[in-house]
Amino acid sequence: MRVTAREEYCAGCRLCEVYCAVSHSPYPADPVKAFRKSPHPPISRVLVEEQRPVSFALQCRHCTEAICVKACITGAMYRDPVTGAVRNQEERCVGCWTCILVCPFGAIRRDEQGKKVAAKCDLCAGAVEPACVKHCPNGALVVEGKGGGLKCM
Amino acid sequence: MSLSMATPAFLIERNLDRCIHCQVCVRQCANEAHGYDHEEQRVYSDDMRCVNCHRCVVLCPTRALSVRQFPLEFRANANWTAEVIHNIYLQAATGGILLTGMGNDRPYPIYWDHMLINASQVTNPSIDPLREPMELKTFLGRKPEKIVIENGRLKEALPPQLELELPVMFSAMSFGSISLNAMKSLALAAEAEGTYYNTGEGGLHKDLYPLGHRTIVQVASGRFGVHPDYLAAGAAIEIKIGQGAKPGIGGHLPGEKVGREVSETRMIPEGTDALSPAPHHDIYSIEDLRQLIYSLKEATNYSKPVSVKIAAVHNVAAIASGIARAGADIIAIDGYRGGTGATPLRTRDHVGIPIEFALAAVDSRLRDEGIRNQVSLVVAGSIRHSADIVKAVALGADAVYIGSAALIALGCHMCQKCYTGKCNWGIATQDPNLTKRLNPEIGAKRAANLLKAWKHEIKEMLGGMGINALESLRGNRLMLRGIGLTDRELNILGIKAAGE
Amino acid sequence: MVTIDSRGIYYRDLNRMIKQAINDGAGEVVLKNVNGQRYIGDGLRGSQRIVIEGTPGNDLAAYMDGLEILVKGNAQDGVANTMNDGTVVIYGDAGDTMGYAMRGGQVYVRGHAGCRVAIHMKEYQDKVPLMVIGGRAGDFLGEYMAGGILVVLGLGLQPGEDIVGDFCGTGMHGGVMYIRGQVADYQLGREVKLVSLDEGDYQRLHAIVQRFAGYFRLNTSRIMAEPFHKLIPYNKRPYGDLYAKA
Amino acid sequence: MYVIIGNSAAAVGAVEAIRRVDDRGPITLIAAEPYHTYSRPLISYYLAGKVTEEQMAYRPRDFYIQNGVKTLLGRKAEAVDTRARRVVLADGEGVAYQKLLIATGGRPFVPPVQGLDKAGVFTFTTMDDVKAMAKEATPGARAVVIGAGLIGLKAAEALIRKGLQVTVVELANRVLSAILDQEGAAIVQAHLEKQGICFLLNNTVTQVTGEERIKGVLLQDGQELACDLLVVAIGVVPNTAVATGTGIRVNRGILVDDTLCTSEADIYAAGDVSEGYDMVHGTWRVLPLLPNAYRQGEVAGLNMAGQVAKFAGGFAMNAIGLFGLPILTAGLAWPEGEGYRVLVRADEERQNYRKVVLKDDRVVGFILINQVDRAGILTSLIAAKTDVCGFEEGLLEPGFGYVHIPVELRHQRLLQGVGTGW
Amino acid sequence: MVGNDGWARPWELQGNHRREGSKRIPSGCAIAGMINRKGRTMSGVDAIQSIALMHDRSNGLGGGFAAYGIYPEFPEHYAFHLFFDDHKAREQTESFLNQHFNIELGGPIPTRKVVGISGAPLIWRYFAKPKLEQLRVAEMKEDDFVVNMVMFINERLDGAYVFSSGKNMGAFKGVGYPEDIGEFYRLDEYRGYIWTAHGRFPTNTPGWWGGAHPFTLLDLSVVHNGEISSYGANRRFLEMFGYRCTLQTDTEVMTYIFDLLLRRQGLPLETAVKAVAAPFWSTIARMPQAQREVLTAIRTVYSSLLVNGPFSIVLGSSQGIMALNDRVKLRPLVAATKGDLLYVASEESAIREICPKPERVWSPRGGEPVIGMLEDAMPKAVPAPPVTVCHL
Repeated sequence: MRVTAREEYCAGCRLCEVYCAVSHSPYPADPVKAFRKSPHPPISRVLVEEQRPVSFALQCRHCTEAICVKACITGAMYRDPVTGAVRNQEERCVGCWTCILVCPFGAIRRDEQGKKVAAKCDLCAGAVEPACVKHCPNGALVVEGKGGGLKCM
Repeated sequence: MSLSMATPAFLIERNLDRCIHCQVCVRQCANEAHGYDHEEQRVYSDDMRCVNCHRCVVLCPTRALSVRQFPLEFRANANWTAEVIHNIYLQAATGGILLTGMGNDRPYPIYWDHMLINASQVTNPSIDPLREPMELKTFLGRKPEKIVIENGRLKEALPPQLELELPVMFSAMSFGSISLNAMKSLALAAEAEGTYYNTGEGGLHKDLYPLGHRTIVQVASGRFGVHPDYLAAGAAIEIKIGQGAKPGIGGHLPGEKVGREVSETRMIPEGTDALSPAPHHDIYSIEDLRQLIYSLKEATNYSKPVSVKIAAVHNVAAIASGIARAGADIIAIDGYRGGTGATPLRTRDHVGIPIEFALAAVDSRLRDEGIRNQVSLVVAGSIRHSADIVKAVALGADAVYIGSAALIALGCHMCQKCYTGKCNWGIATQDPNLTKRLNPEIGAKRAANLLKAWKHEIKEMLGGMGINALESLRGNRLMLRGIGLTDRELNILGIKAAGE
Repeated sequence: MVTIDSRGIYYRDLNRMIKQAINDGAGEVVLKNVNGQRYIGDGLRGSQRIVIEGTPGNDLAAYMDGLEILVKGNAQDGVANTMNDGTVVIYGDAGDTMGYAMRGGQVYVRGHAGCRVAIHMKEYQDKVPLMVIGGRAGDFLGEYMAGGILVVLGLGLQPGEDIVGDFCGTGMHGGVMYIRGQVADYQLGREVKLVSLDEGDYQRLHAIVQRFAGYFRLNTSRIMAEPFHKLIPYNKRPYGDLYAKA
Repeated sequence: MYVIIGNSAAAVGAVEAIRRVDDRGPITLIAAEPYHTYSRPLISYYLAGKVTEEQMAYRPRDFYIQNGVKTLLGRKAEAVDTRARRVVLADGEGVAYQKLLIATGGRPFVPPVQGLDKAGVFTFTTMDDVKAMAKEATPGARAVVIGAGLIGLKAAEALIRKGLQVTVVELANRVLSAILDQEGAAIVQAHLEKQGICFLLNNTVTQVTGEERIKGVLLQDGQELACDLLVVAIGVVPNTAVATGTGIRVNRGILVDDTLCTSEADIYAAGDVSEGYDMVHGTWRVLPLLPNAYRQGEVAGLNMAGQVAKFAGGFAMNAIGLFGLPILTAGLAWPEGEGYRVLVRADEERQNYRKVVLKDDRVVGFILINQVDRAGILTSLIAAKTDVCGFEEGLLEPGFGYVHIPVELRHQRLLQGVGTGW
Repeated sequence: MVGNDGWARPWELQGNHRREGSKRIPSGCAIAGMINRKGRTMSGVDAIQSIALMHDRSNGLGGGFAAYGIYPEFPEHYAFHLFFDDHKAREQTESFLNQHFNIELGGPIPTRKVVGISGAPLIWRYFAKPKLEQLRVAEMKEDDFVVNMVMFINERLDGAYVFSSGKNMGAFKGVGYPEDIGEFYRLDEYRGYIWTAHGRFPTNTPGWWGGAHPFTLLDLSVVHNGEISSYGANRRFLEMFGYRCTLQTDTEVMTYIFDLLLRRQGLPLETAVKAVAAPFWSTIARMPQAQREVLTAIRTVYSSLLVNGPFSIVLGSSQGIMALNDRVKLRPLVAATKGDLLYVASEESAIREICPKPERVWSPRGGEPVIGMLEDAMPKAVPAPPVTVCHL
């Protein structure tokens, strides 16, 4: 499973980023608090690329043969055998950025606001629909392939 | 001129307690009414640029925004209103024609709202449309005077007809005035709900050829995109003579809207103005219209109904009669509230007549002359909801065209700035940054939902009248009563007053 | 080749016969005794030839896409209306509104043409319509013209007779006119200007006139010996400043 | 019966691969170090106190149990008896194998310098190394690090963080000479100097002074530095000892084919001990990097378990952060010879450095300093040998991303995968 | 009118569409005209054939002809052609006519049964001269007197309508395709030196014969194609001169304009044409001063007679014909000559149908009249002073 952008419908509003950040903040239901109460604005795991008029959101492809998992020096990065989601155990991550170096999609972000960790899409673990998909005003993000992700390498 | 008399029309209110400076508003405002101050790390607004399209308000994740009329007032003056004064300032500064978009917004009476629909009580039964059959199917096209059956077969096949599952079609809106995604939304919705959409005079985009059977292709004075494949692709051909929002004048699609796709579809070079002359230069009289109608029939081997669309003007009844006699199979009449992408303000607001009167007059005239059955009558010009449709059909329409209502379903917020090409809802624009804001799958769903909802409502109202087939309502003016109308208006509408 | 004596045949029947002949594989259809039958060639596509002897009716070759039509006589109004491609050759005069919204193909008229000719003629990609009028043209020539090439040769003018009428090129915003002779300023629309031809123009024109002369057995160099003027629009946005911009 | 010698990334890769295919076949894992598999690169983090020993586990504690692996930890494999198909341990015990993987990694290269046997001299590759060093790295102590490579600088960073005075001695003319060019190295060096590290370039230690314990070092240029602690971090060499005396062919590392099989049937080698195919250089060579080690181990494991898998090659790549300054590099970053084009955007003041090396319109290497986001896209362009004609100028954008890549290629990659064939 | 549901249907009560005049009816058309300038007569067959070729320009709701020189036996009598709804109307009208005219001969106009022609009224004609004492009482010139009588009948006598009132000429018209109308009136049996013809495409069906073209007044006849946008301005100006535009058709207005300018004000035809199809001010500005002053005077004095909007007309009179387009030529018009013959028509093919090899064929410019006068036609009569038309 992964979230795919249909760039022809991406309005470039970046609400996906806003809601991704909110849902990964301590106040996942309250955007105002999420942004105003945290010492740092929460970091989004979705990244909207834009070069007008093209724009699209990009997040982890949840590769089946995820190079980030293979390359991770600490073993923090792993692929959930049940959901297929590639996730980062942030408590084990040391922020060495090897995953940044190898992810062919550039889908992993550096979160340096607290402890340095690699921040990436976790498909809003447990949610029926990831926050970015749910809040995209134009259906430009879709959940695809309940079975697995891409073979990235 | 260094001094500008311009003042903001709208005031953007930002609740700073709720604003998270996420810049969604900044990114979404094509008019640049919102900006981000990197030094201060906060968003700000420029009221002057706001057109009140609500895009920012709707998308703001924290509901921090609101827009209202700018509170600046002139000394109270019922005659020299602020609008009049501002328009003079603008014309004094530019020397230009005032433009606007969408339909007439003046407070003229809305006659739909002065008609009431009948319902059955006791003496004849109402019908429950949820359980019982309720037919809305409508055929548009010329009907022969009579049918001849030989050996159990029709001697002559019925002339070509459009088959509608409900008496509503999407009216002509060109690719150019609206985006391809808007076009696709309507085309897909028409396909889903069994009705038709109309190319306007913008040609038929290649992506829409597969939906040709749901397309009414228009031939207008600019003849944009008109070629044999185009004519062959449509289910019907509509000759556009006039439009309710701008009766008697042509249209200019500015060159900046003629990008690659529009250029390909209209078959004109990129960046050229697409000028639609006020008249068809081959039609200066009614027999010329006949000549054009038949040239189109000849070119398509008499396989498609030909519609003629006119604006509702003073002698609309006589004109309609002439059109029927000129060989048109469908007459579409667009009332003075009809919308448009761009029109001179004064023309929009002061030319034409209400569709309610035009419809009543035309239907009566055609019946008087015994030719009502030869031609189908489609009315347009601010059909807002299903009750308007029921009233239109009762007055005599076969079907209605909806334009503004369809666009509102797609997200239009009626800011009337279509002509700027900066439609923040991706509808009336060709800016690729904006057109992609309208996902045609969503658009199609919404437009189809609107039709579905109206279909249910029409059925409910029909059931209430004890009618289970739309044709029994058509021209059935007994089902209408007027309220708050003068005798003369009642006469023109051909209906009795409530209580009579 | 199929020959049809058109005398007294209603246009609808005549056109059906023409279409039938073409469907049956005729490469050339000769219509004799045509007088006033409308819509000949309308919407037809292909590379066939129709030869018309007589005076065809209005809207000849409308929406046509590829055929060649030769008119051995005068043509009436509406020739090549919204024509997409093909060739129309008229050995006599042509009426009003010829080439309205014509998008491609070629029209050659040996004689004069009426009013409102080449209105809204337009070009698109490889389609560049060409119209050559041997004699004079009436008022509103090339009104709203958006593309294509229009040549007026002024052959056989009476002394003092104007080669084009008034309001020539009104609203023109694309394409080019080549006029063999003088056009007074007052005859021009406000959106166009007269300029000199360059070498490229003459080469282009020579080829066009040669084709024209070929159809009518005329002498190219004699036609080319007279000076031409070139009419072009000031810009492709003639009415850009008409509206108030906030 | 699978036997794996080694307990690092390649070994883990092999275990995970074998278990994907064969969930029963007994696996025995032999390692000289007595520890559960841990992440070697984390030793500098450990030294700096950023991670605990517990957090250094490369896989969860129960990893081998869950995967049904019998571990022989702290037991050094001494030799391989290829005829008898068994591994001989240092204690004489033999472990029979049907498929054997040699994943013994590298060992620190120690130059022939007098006095390196004194106390206070360390190498910096193993848990034991760092544990020993941690005991002696006390605030205020003077440390000398030989080698301004990845290991040396990480050690230096950790020592600074622990409050030591650190001098780095480097034979080359710049820091990180294996991965950085002059310009990039200058930025890094300046950054490190700001944190208090002293550099002595074009220089090296010729002698260690002191008695039992180190007192100082003598440098090539004659200088003498007093020091309490010396870290030898010149590099690592393949730890091929176990192959000695077998028929397994060894160059610098163990030679393998693209299935990671050595010259001996059923014996595989992976990771730093072997020579892998460098797709940028087009040669086989040692690629001492963790990602490569894992992937080689994985390929070896698959082949051992009966699948046919091939290692398409790798190339040098490094991610290193020094006092918050990230440096990401890959491939050929300072090419020599004809046919290369170098694109550079530098802003020394902001410590931003971006360099992309092209050959035949393909990216063959890059250096990113500070603005390193989305470096993996560049890495993947190297791996996929993508023709970058048409979007070259985007490569230097700090925000270089898919939006700069032509739409067809973008869609192909985002929707169908990158298909680098690594 | 009451529906069978028992209540009035007001929209059916609003006006009598059966007769023109209650509503303005725009119409499009085909026109044709021909003259032998030597005054030699032609059979009506040519006119029928010519207009018949343009069948598709009309819609079967009107056709008509005007023919000059058809009553050589009554050259000095007014030939009144009338439609009667019934004999009561006829009797009433005849008694009115007898009161004011000496009727030489009267009777039904001969017709034949034609498929496609139905609902014909009673169609009679009378050859008559005004009674001299009546002229004296009215203090009127003869032609004004006749005009007044015609207008009185048309406006006041129910069920009667004079559709032709000239000398040695006549209009023949009705509801149907023109070729059928010609057949109906047996025009093959008439010979005239001028014929004009009309096929009508009205934008509704009055079903009333009087609405067909030509519209005539005395010997002036007009067939017309197009729609006049200036109708309201033209009409209100004419009404100041006593004209009653009872039919509300463009043709009627056009006829009155020429009647006013030519007969009553005695302007030369060329001048009248400049009033109706006035040159643009920009064109006038380029003229020599004297001419500029004349044109400026015409355009300012007769500004309300500028006929705006597309039209082409053929004006017939006993002296000749004049065909004219609006000043920007929005309606088709083709002219041709052969020997003494001048032809005009909406389409060239309509001319070629009866004159396959004309010597000259041309398309007149907008506002440029095509005039064909009898060779021996006298210059137009001396202008008569304006008269007051008595209100009947």
